[in-house]
Amino acid sequence: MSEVVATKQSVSFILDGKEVTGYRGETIIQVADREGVYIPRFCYHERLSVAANCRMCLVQVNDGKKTLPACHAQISQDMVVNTQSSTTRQSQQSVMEFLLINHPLDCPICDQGGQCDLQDLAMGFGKGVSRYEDTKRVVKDEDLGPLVSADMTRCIHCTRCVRFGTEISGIPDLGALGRGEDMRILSYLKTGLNSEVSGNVIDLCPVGALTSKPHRYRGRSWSFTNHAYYSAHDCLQSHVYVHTYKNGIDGQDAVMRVVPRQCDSINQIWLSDRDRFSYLGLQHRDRLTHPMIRDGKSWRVVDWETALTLVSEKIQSVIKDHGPEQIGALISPSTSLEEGFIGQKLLHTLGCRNMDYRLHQRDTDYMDSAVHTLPQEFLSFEQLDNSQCVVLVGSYIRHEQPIAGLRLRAASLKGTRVLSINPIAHAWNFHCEEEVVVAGQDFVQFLGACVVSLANFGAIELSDRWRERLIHIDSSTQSDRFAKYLMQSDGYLLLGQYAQSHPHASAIYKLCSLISSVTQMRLVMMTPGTNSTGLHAIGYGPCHRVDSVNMSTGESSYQMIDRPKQLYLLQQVEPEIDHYDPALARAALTRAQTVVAITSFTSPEMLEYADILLPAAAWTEFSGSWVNITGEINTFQAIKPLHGQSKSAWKIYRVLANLLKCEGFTYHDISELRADIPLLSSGCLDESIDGEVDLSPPLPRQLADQVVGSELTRIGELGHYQMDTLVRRCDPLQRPADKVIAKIHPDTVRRLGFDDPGNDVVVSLKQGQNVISCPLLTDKTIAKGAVYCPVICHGDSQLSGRNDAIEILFSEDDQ
Amino acid sequence: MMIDLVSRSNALGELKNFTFNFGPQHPAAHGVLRLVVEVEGETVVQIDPHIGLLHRATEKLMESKPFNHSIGYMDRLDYVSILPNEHVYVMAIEQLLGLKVPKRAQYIRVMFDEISRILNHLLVLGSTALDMGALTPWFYTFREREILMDCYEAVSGARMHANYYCPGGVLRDLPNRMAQFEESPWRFSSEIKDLNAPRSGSLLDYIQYFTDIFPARCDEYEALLTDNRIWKQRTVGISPIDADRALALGFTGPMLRSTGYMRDLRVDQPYAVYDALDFNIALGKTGDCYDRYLVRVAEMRESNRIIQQCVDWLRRHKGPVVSDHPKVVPPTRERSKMYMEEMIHQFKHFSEGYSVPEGETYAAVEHPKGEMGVYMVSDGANKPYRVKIRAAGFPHLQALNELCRGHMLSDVVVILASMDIVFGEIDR
Amino acid sequence: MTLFTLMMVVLQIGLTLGLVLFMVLYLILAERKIMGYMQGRVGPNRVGPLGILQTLADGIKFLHKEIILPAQSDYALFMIAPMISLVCAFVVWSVVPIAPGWVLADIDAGVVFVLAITSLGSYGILLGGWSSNSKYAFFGAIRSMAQMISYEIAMGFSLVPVLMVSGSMNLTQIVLRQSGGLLHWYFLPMFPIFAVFLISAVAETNRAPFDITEGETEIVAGYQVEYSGFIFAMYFIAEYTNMIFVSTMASLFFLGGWLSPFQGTPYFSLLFSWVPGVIWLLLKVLLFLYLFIWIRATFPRYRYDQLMMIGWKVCIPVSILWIFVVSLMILGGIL
Amino acid sequence: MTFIISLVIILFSVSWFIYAKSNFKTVFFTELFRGMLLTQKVAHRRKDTIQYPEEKLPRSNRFRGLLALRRYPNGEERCIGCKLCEVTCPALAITIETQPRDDGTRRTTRFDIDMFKCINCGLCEQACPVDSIVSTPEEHYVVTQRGQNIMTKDKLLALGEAIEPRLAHDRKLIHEGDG
Repeated sequence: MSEVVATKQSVSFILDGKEVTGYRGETIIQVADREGVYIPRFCYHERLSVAANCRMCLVQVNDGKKTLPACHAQISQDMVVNTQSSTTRQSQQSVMEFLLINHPLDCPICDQGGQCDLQDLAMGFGKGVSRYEDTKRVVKDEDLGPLVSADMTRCIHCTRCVRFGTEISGIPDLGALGRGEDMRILSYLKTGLNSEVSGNVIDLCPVGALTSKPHRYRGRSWSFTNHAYYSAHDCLQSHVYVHTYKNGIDGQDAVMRVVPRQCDSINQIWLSDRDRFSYLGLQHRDRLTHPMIRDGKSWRVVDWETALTLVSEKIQSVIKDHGPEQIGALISPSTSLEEGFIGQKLLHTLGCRNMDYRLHQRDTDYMDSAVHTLPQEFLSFEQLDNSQCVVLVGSYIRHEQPIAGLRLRAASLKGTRVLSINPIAHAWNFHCEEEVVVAGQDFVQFLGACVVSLANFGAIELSDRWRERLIHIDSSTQSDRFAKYLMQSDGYLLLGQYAQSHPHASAIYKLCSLISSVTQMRLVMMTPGTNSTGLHAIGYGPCHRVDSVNMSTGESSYQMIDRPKQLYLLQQVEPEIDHYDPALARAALTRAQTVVAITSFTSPEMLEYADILLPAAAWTEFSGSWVNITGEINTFQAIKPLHGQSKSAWKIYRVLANLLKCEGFTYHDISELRADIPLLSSGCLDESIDGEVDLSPPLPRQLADQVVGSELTRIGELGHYQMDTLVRRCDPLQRPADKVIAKIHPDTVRRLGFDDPGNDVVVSLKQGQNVISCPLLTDKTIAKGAVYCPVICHGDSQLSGRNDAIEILFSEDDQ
Repeated sequence: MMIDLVSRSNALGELKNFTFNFGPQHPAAHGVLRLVVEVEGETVVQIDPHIGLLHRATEKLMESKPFNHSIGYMDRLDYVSILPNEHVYVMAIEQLLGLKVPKRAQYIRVMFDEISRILNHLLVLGSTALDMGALTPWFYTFREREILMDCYEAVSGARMHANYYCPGGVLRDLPNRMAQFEESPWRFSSEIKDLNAPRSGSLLDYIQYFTDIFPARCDEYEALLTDNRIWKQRTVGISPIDADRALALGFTGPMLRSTGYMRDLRVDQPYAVYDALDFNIALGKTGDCYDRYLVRVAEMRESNRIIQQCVDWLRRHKGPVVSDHPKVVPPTRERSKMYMEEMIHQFKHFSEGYSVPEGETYAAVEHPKGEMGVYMVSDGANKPYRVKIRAAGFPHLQALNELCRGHMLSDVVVILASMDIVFGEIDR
Repeated sequence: MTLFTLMMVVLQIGLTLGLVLFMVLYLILAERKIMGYMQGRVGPNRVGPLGILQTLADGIKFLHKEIILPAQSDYALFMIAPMISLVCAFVVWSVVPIAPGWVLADIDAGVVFVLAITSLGSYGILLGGWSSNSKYAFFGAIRSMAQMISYEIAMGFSLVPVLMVSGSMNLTQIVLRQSGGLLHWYFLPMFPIFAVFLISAVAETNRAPFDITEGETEIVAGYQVEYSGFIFAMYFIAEYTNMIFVSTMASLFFLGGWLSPFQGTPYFSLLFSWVPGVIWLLLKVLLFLYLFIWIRATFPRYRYDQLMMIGWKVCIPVSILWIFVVSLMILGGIL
Repeated sequence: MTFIISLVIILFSVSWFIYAKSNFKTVFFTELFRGMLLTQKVAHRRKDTIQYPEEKLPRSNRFRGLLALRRYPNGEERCIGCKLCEVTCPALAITIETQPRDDGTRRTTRFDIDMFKCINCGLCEQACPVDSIVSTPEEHYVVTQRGQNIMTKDKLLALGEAIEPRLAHDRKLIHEGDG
């Protein structure tokens, strides 16, 4: 993020007696870093702007008496830079001495000890002997929230954290107040850190002023073992290092912390809080350690053999009594390729086609018609950086893929125009060129309007079928503006969580595909979970291509719940939250004869509906492969011993297959399994994404008719710290704000015929038979005609479909 | 003829030499040596030493730890003469760092090196006699070793594994007072007073006391052994070796000097302050066990003289005992609690250690057993890239077969004892 | 033989054995204490006052210890061997007079009996070493046999002049022939023989510096390496019994047995006339025992071949030579 | 006859005398007697035996025995869980787990020293920034059951409390350069 844009005019100069070449506009430290000459620094960071306020990087230039900050001084032809001269050394020592004057003698209790830049540079460049006798400054600490702990007495005012807030995350939580001795770093509004990437200041802080609060006082960097791994909470699969500690917690190997692993194509050096802190859930009390089976109302711990034998008996009896179509499998979109493959193979062998990982989607037709074909392109952050326009369709990218949000912000700062079509006017941390806030029932219409506008501008020649369907949709000024951007620029259409879980996702997808096919915009679905792309690529799902012509179809996740089955197989999911229609899912599961859950965690609800619980390896405990949104296949090894008696899910499937006497399940280790997966053995995704998406699917005759016959639709967002079983159990990430609160636009209230009810009103929300009551806030960011009510499991009462129609019932007193 | 031979061997069975294991648990194996001895009657035909039973991968361990953590491992190499082991290791680090060691520290080091030499030779003497069935010299030598171990303890806090030298000098200065015997129901108070008399002053006084009585104590060992006909019959002419062969086998120390070859690193390449001290080197003639014994006794008397000179010097000169290089030597406890720089250096010194400039070096000292060397390669990190230890005893043990062949089983014990084998350093 | 005489004999045997065992008990303690003193330490001093119950405690400990039978050893021989040693060590005492008439069996061929039984005792060691099925024990047994045979000869030869001079093989007679004071004892005219006898005695009892059969730093413990518990204690007791026995023999043969050294000296003989002969004998025995311990505390051990050399090349020639010298002395009437 | 015998004896004696004079030592075992004299002499000297346990060898106050954890005079444990001793321990004998205590200070929840691994090198004591872990003069400890080799935090603190006066005294002496 250097402010100085390097031009490509080369400049040569002498660095420590060696002639080196840089480009005009580069600073000394940039060239020195490239040449392998280390210049000490605190405030300088290659991804942040230059502040030059720590003065640690002073170097002697042209034998002058006065030394220059290497992070700020630009190179010039034939200058002589000396990083080793006595003058340089002296200034480094003096700066070091000043920096340490006010530093408390905290090393022994400071979590940064051992990985602290201040220590390292004091060792390498300081004098080693102190002369300062006076009192030291003490700064009162501030509560920065549950993730980052502040010990501001240790702060050396490098302002890296401040610059991160203003430049990278775009959420300036922290700032510097005061000057000189009185300068303090604090959060302006005493609100703590609220950004979804706030943990990065821990990495940036060169001293121990900002440290990880969950990790506080729990270990030393030197005693950890460093493992390369991938984070599991979004489709980016950020590269991370997982630090484990032998005998760390209660004598067991434990994950002590997660830090980013540099990867320029994905997360650069950043990491979202979700990825950084979700490891805390691994030790949660909900963790399942033993196989358990239901014994009437109570649960009994059994051994694996008993549990799996029981499962196989149940499956056989269901097949015998009701046929294999009475089995349904719901798995997490984060399931690895190996597990997905073997699970699918087992179900196919049993004759069952009901399997799905798209729990959050109701309308999956567009994907089912494209089996073995990825219905989208891959995202390339390099292209994103250079694209002219990005359209967010139903996506709150900041929460859904925080790192992608950072990259998008970086791109927008470089000139990319961002447009958004969302049911909520989100708090973007970048400039949003055009923002359309429409409720669910108008969502498809607006996209249709864009197509109409495009057609009006002549960018697209609509076929008769399309024309027929768009006949009642008119272009608006907004859709015209959108269409102009779409026509003129190249970039991405990003389909987010809302767009995918919209009841008419197929329509949205078709329209976007249409737009994408006639413009330079590439359509990318920001899939939920970690491995949706991969699971789709290996053909996991209800539709299975038997040969090039015939397709055998089962039921999708929504259908499986809609038409209850006798036996459900759950893997790492809690349908009472994860499913599109939680209430329906819960009812179906409760009614089912048998529910087998392969899971790492239990929940009270699961203990009610499940019959057999099989403990599965959680994140960091299993080996596997994932495909991320950029099309990379990330294969990884388990780095932590299994918790309790849990087993890798693929092994559970394999033993189950053996017990069911299925052929072809002789895998002894995961490498044999991998050899069986075409995607992994070829290591290439290209083949499977070949082929055209059929753009003429059955859509309703008139898109305008798709409006759900209700005045209100729900925006049933699944919170970004709720989106999988592990994150849900990371206590520090769960904030009070995640309580159920319904929000509504004040105009909507008025339109419903009520006065603005204020903020403290408790209302009843009703979807079909399901009613809940919760406080209602009025919020102008919510689209008119929509009620924001997030998906949270709260006891017995639960709402139904996430984005379906909803009724709002004010209690009698208020009317 | 052929047929005859075959039939004879059939009649008698195949004639084979008697083979048995000497060790690894054997009273005279000096640790965990296992010798596979092949004898004809009692005459040794072949000896095959099997080593490695005490292997602790010291060199590898050193490569996995910061420099200053490994000093304690050096103690455990030759655990009979501890401080010279440390000396050679810290010397290697100092050479790589180019660190200057204060004079007083060097005198202390030399003094304790020589104390270790006496400790070592006393043990060899006692154990050689013990191996030959003379029980008493063992107790006499241990009587004196006790005094020296007290010196070890007084200065470092441990009677054996001192961990006392550090790069840049020694950890602490010599103590000004010695621990005293306490009243006990077993002794009269006058007796306690007698016992405490030599301990009433500083450590230097106590060492002085030792050097005063030690020559007479040497006479006692010699009265028991040197002229004793049984001792002489057991040692004279046992495993003689000439200088050339000894050199070829890599002998050093008393093993080499007993052949009459003059080689002593204290004179040949003086380190520390040996060039400022006056002492003689004892040489033997035939290189047999008796000469080795005589050389060692003479060396002890010379060491005693060196210690006297060191005590003398140390009494007259005060000063720092450790270099003031802040990056290598940890700060004092008081300063590290008061000042930030020192705090950081204390923290980093004990957690990460210090980085030693890239380079390689070989340091060697005249260890009581011979030339003890450390070859150290640093790649600029805080851990050595490679440490190779030249243990003096290793080449000696290699020659065991050659030295023992033709002698009797009882001589094997004597030869082994006279070689002064310690498995800590051989197996490493 | 009446019942009374039988009982008396049994009583006498019991008394003798008891006395010997008592002496063994305290010889062991004395050895440890004296050696300790000579090595600048105090020896056992914790069990009982001044440690006087130490050996008893050790004995009880041995009784409690497990007897470990080595695999593939000859169990019967392994158990019998220490018994042979112990029985032989006790049986010889039957002919030993401790005062005129105080003897269990005053037989005329006492010396022959002694020589025969002590030779038999070495079978215990041989069998023990052989049956252990251990290489070290085997070495010990071989060494022991060679040593026993060599020194039996030297010892036998060294007794010949004594028999010549005394003209009897009855031990009581041999002592009585020496009566007449210190100068009449045989050690003076037969000093080299006396020395040879002492050396042989040390060697016969496997004491330092001739303890090559045990050679604990070479062959670990020789023939007894595999023995533990009370069968080990049997060897131990036998060894110390033998030690006392050879000391008694030396006193009887060369130092006039129970005779007072002041016999025939005016005044002194009167002065010490009240001292019973047993005390004199005891004093002489203790003298030898102390010498044994003292030597052990001072000298290294000889090598096997050196030991044989001393036996064959020094002791036997000297004793043969002195047979001639003594003959000459007898011829010359000096004796 | 008597004459001849006397002559033989005299001749024998003379030749013996001549031989013995030149080989005095060999013949009369003088060097052996010297040795025996020495051992006899030593037997009369004062003995070097220390009557343990009633008396003990003098222990230097630098002695590095069993490790202990100290407390401040006000009863607060000194250890702040900085883990410097753990990292500096060459034998990896120390295992520490830390957590914030309720008052927000950094404290250990587990402080185990495996006495089987400890090599008594004293580095932990040198490393400790708060004089918490110390080598005590306590050299006598026995382990009779599996697991007793682990000195837990409670045991270490108890030992420190038991001998705190001596520890404080020794530290004062060392501080004054007198120890």
